[in-house]
Amino acid sequence: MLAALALALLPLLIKSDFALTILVFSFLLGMLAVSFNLIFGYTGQLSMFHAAAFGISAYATHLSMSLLGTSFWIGLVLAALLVLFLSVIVGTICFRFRLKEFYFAVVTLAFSEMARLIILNWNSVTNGTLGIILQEKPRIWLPGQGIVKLDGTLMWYYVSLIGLALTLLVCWRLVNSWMGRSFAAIRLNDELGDTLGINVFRYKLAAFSVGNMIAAIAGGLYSFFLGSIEPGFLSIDQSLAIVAMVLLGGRGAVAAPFIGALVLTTLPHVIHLGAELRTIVYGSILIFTILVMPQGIYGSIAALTRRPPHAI
Amino acid sequence: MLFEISGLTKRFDGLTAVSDVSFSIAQGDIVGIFGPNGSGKTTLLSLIAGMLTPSTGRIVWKGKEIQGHKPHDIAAAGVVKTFQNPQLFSELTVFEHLMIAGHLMLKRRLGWRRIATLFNTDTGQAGGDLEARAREVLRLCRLEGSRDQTAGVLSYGEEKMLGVAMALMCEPQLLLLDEPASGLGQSEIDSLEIVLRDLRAHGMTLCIIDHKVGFLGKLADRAISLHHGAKIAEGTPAEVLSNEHVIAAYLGR
Amino acid sequence: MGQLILGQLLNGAILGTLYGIIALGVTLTFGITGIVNFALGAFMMLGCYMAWYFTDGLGMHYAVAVLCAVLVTSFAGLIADQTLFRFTRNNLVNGLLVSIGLISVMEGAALLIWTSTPKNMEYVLPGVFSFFGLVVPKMKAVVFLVLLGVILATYAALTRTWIGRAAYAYAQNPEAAELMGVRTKILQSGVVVYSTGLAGLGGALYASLYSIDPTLGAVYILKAVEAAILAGIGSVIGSLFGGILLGITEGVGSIYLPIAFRDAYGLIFLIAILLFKPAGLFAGRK
Amino acid sequence: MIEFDHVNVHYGKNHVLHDLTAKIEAGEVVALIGANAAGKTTALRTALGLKNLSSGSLRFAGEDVSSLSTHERVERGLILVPEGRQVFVKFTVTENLLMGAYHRKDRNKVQVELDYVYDLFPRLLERKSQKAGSMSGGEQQMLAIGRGLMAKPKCLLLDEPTMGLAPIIVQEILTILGKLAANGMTILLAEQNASMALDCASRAYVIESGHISLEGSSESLRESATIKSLYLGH
Repeated sequence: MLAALALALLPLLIKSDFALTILVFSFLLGMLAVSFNLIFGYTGQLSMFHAAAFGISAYATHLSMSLLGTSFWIGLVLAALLVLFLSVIVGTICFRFRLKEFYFAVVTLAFSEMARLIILNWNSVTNGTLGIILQEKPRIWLPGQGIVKLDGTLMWYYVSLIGLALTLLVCWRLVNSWMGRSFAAIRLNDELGDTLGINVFRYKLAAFSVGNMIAAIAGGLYSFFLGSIEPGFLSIDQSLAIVAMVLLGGRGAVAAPFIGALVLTTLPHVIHLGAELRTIVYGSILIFTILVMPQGIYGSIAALTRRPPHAI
Repeated sequence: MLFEISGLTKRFDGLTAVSDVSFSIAQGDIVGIFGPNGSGKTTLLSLIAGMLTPSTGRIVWKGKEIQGHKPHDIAAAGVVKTFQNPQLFSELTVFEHLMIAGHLMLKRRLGWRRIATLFNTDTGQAGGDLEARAREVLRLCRLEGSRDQTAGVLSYGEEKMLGVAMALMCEPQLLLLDEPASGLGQSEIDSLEIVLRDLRAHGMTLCIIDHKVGFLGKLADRAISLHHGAKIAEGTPAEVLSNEHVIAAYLGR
Repeated sequence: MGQLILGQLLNGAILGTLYGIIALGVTLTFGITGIVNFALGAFMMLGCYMAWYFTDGLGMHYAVAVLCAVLVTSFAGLIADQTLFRFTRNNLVNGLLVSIGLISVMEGAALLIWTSTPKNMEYVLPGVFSFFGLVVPKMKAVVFLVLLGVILATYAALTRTWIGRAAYAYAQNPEAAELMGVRTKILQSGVVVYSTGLAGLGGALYASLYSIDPTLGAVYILKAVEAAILAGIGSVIGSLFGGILLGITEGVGSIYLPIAFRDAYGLIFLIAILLFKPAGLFAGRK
Repeated sequence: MIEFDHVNVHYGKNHVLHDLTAKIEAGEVVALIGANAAGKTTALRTALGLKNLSSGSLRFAGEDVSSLSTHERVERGLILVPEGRQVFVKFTVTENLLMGAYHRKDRNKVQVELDYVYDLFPRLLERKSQKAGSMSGGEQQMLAIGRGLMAKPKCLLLDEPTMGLAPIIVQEILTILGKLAANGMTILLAEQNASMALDCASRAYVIESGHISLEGSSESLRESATIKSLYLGH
């Protein structure tokens, strides 16, 4: 709560547009990481479809606006529904056939690679490798000012902060409910969960779909803040970046992956490294986290303060 | 008849683990199934609980055939099984185990309305019932003292008892216990016996398998003995124990 | 048209043995250590650059350079095993993520050292064989035969030698193998190193055929995993056939369908296999 | 030959073996009798180093082997025929038997032992090229014992060799164990079936919940009330 208030007031202190921009990216990628953790950390499914959900939604939002003439927000909702639809298809296929661990990762990866190949090669619609420059700005209603263009870092700051806050709220509610208990049961021992009457298929699909839909919303917002879309949104590297954020931040608390998103988004801007060195540093962080600090930053701090990292 | 199986057979390639077994269980009975290791007892329970699909034969629960149904559907119908080697959620506390196992309670109380509780911090009466039930089960299973301990620090006896406790949270009408006493010390067996008698007093129907005769002999109303997957004797425990086939199966003569 | 198809069949088969040699490493590592080493693609890339460096930079004879490249790659594999993979045995998710982290490190380092400009090697073995109107570059034929030979030799070693039998026994039942006196730690490290060596060999040979760049491993490891799953993980001969089948499908497929989708065939295969025949096409064979 | 000295073993926080002390002399057949989950398998696994002991020590042929790895113990002639057979299902009978000799320095000269095992178990000879996975439980058990013998054991540990087998097969296996004993093999036999184990062994230990509750000669134990209550609950 205190942290939320601090974040809400932060722009009063930080006037730097550069710093705010980094924070906006962190919030949006934080949404991505937090929602991924719902699938990976809480339900135990290593999905490689998350970047696909993010990227597909970015394209779909834009296409809805340019082809159907909808507003940004309607487009975003349509994109999220499209992702929901795809998640149900992909999830049903994977979970009905009881694909687990590596096989689940590989098949979701195959689906997201196919999505990427389609986007990459459907030049007439997606402009292929070059991607699309997004000129329009979403409009929002502000009290006292009526409907205005969502423009300027400060406005984006609050929009993305609200997005992250809502994501945290949704995930927190889910995780601390009977449904979250079912997620935990699936992650820790799905056979036992099954004999206790938990419909493993249904809750795996629920976690997968909800997580992907949040990623979809993050994708739409991210692309319009960035001002462009490109097929790299769906790449394996993007999937891995999400995994890295979650591992670094920690899997044990709803908000922990945001720490990872913040660190990994800020780091390249604070320490100036060439692209090559940055890749090396990312890889090293991933390895280091898994081998030395498997609980992530949050888990390590929680262990120091002796709070149990997993309260379901 | 509450529960009835007929002609149940399970073949794994080359091996018939359960062979043409038929019996029935009446409401409120404690039925003991015993036989030496490898006699097909655990396979039989797994078939009933839906973890395996029978090759042939029928399993009838309250007039409906349930063979081949999914384990969670069978649990939801009121037939719940425990594991011989305790299966637990290693990182969680005893109480959290019970809350997970309370899933079916919420489902029965709220149906699809439980979705609404996701958006509303108050789970209402059902949530209260769930916690009350968990406390009652803790008391019944003598686990109150370990309520907030994680599963990893429990003794073997407590682990097994937690398995029973989780099954009880599912509000079973037929409880299937897979060797509940194996690996327990005498004092643990005694308290298990008290718990099981308590359950019977509450009207629960129990089906217990064990490879030892002693503990089950005193508890069961009826006994069935399996050997090489086939039923070799049925009757009161005393009858079954004096059956020459049973003695031969145990003593290996 | 017939010639075109035959040509693509041949090309596909050659590419397929390259997929196959990496797939063999994937299969062996998974069978013995329980992890999928995605970094094998990066080791292949290392093998490429080493072969290029030893011939182009140090002026060694190509055959010697290949041998040295394999040694260097295996040594790198040993270091990776002792510092990283040793700690992730039988932990599939952690092993996967560590190997992915290793890819970033190796690719980044390769970009720093050799830049993203593709390197080309002088034609090591120029000239072509031609028969029945088909033209096959000599080098391609050599690469094909060497890789085929190595895969078959590995298969023979696994079935005929004591150490091979021990490895296969361990894959079936680790604890029983330990009870036979198999030195499990050495076996596990040995297999990780051997599979990186195979990847290095694939890379070193690849370098003589195509131009090389630091990111080439990503494509090959994906194809190799596809081939390994296609065959059924654990099947040694299957990884060869899986690789060749995938290579041929891509080759022939690109005649009829847009070339842009050639990477999708493997993915479609993969999904279909995992859903309908999860044990793979060659299940039950070694 | 083998000596457990105040051995304690834990699985996590579970204390599964309490101060286990037992000794088997060379040439003896000793039974370890106990119910399911009493600690028999853990004791045997600990002997082979598949499970670490938390305290106490283990001596084999006069040497402290507590800190040796499994393959080092196997090389010294301590051989376990594990619970549930654990044969290599995709190997043929012969390949399985050869794996038994894996650790031996003279492993390329095993024809003598191979003949010996095939002589003991003619059924295995009939099926020597068959995959072990396609054989019956009894045949797999024979194969597992045969595989153990291929190792030229100094001491053979058998974990429930008759579990789940038909009486006629049990008889066959008992006969073989009798032959081995007559040839002077040191055997530790873990069994639930007390009566059978006592027929085989000259001495026995009874293990309950990780404690040795009783020990003595087979004759004296056969009359003991503990044994009876353990099995028939009288």
